Amino acid sequence: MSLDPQHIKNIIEAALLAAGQPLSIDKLQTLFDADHVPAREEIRAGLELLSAECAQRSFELIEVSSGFRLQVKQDYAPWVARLWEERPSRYSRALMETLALIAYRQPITRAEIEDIRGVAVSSQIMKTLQEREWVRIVGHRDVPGKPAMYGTTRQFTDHFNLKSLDELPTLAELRDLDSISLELGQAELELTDAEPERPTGEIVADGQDEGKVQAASENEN
Amino acid sequence: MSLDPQHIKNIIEAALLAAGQPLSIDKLQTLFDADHVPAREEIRAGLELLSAECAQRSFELIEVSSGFRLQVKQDYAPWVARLWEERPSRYSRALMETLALIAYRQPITRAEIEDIRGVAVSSQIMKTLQEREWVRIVGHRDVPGKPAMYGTTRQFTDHFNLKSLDELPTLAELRDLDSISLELGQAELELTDAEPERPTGEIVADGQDEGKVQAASENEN
Amino acid sequence: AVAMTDKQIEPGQDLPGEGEVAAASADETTFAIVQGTVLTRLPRDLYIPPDALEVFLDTFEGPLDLLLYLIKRQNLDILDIPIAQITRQYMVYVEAMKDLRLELAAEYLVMAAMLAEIKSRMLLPRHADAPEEEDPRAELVRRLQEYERYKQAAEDLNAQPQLGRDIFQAMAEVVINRNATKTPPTVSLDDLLHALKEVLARAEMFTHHHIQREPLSVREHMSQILSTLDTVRFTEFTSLFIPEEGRGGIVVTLLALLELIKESLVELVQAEAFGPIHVRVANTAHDDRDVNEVGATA
Repeated sequence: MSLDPQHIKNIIEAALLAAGQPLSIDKLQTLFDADHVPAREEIRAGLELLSAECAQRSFELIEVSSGFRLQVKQDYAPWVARLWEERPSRYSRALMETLALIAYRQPITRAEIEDIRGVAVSSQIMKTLQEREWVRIVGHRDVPGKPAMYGTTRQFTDHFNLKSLDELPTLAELRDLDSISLELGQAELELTDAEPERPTGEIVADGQDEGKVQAASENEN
Repeated sequence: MSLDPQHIKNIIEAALLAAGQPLSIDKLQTLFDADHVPAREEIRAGLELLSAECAQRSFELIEVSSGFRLQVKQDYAPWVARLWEERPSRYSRALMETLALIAYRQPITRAEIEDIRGVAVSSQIMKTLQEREWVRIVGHRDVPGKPAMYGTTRQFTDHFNLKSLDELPTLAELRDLDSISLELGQAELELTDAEPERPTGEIVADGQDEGKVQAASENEN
Repeated sequence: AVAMTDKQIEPGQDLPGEGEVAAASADETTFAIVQGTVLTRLPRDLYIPPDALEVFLDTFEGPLDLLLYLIKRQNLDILDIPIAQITRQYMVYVEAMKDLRLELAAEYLVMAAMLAEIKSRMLLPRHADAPEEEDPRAELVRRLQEYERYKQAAEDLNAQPQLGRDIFQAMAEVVINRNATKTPPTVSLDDLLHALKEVLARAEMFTHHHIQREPLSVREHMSQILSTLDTVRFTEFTSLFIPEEGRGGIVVTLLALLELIKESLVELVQAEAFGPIHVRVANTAHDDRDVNEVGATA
């Protein structure tokens, strides 16, 4: 007695879906009762039926070296891929501080950022910010070496739903931040203008725990 | 702009097949482009479409506690089960009774389980249940010793094909002790419901030899 | 001899329960069916391989389970247990376990004591004027019922379709380039402000360091200036400033000079108003140094 082709097809489908790996025709045959094992041709016919039925669906039957498997159609990969998307991670502190300084002190050179932050700014951070299209080079400072000055972009303000940079909260609005620290910050900047090459080494050596910070965070992103 | 329902359905199907685990509506929504996220109703419509399409096939859409999943219909289990040499593990009565008590009486402490079952519950059983992630500690009872209280997890309901604990088979009714007393019908005895329930406190007192009980625990799992 | 393996009595099967045993005979002396042989009341003359008995007894989940078995086997109503009869049967099992030196769970003995107590209370004459008196079996009945419902619940649960046993998760392969699927993190305005606050707070901290270090670089410049100066010839004030050091350097040089003057190490000379300023090492300083040197060599 031979089995209904529809039934064979369904058993094959069920097995392929449950196995989650390719199954050979031989293996598929072993699933049937010993006295009702379909011939290889019957299995093939079942596979063809299955393949035809998949036309309108999101998966298809694929033959690979170790047998047959059901696979999500490539057309749906973009959506399916989001299942495994890494949780949008957070940006490192280093990147956020760099971004904040560019937003509030633009145009600003990398050396100036480094001077305020007290540690070197990795090229990776500058690259990430530019790739994200939040930051771009807006000019070059007229000092030896002509360092690039960075500023924020339209995409940056869009991201924060701001019409313009004017809508950024003002520094004065920051709590816990007294004017002295601001002035000191500016004084720093002015000094750095003149001695752009100085900062990193020396300052890092100063802040005992900055070394750690640098090691830990500068490589992120 | 809203997406074609067929298209939504196919994306859902592809994702469920690719995920290999239940997906919630929320999760399904995250698969779509940020500016084309279907509403929950649209996702639901897609799920219904998908479910209808499965009618003639070997798999079905089912909702369990952590979301929706596609699974091989039970009708095909006899064939599919042959894929694996090993038969799925059977669980001992001791384990199943312990699990049933946790499912129906959660939150429940181990001592309370032992009290109802009349025997000690082995640590191995509690360990197995927790390793399978069917059971977890949900708190501690505010009595001396602060014993852990156990409850079931989503993995538990998922495993047993349940959408929620409400779908557990109903417990047999306890015939109430008043009626028992009446049925016992000793004419000369005017039985009343003096202390019909003899609540838990007393039962605990009953098992004076908790220690011994503990020692003679079962080794099954 | 009756051989018996785990297969015949498998935990989780309903073996010693309602099914076959009860069907085989409602006779209370039926003890078990081992490979089709009806064993009767643990008679001492009938040899039962201890292994078989052990397996059999092991299938009970405790005294409540054993009692339920005894009750069901005889189609007795759980609500109207003939205590004397059940107690007698129960004790047969307990004695058997003892005889076979099976590890007898303490719960079995506790139950034996409870049964004996109920039995004796049942024998006591009841007082019609003691309406508060409860049926001595009530507690046992309650516990049996309670256990039975969860025993049943466990069986029902086990009968539920189970993943990997009755139902199988449907899966399909998916081929995707996982690298291409990274979404960048989002940043809120708060994050940005927080970062700014942090960095400025730290900049302030560094500034303190600068202030502390300033005297050092002033000292350094003081040394430099002193080494440039001559005790005899005047050096032009402006030539002491090195433009390459930038504004910061100029400030430090100036501070160094002021400090040198304050300490009377150098002297400044200006011939006329707005004329060039000249600097030379102060004589006194020179003298002091000589004295010191003399003192040192003496």
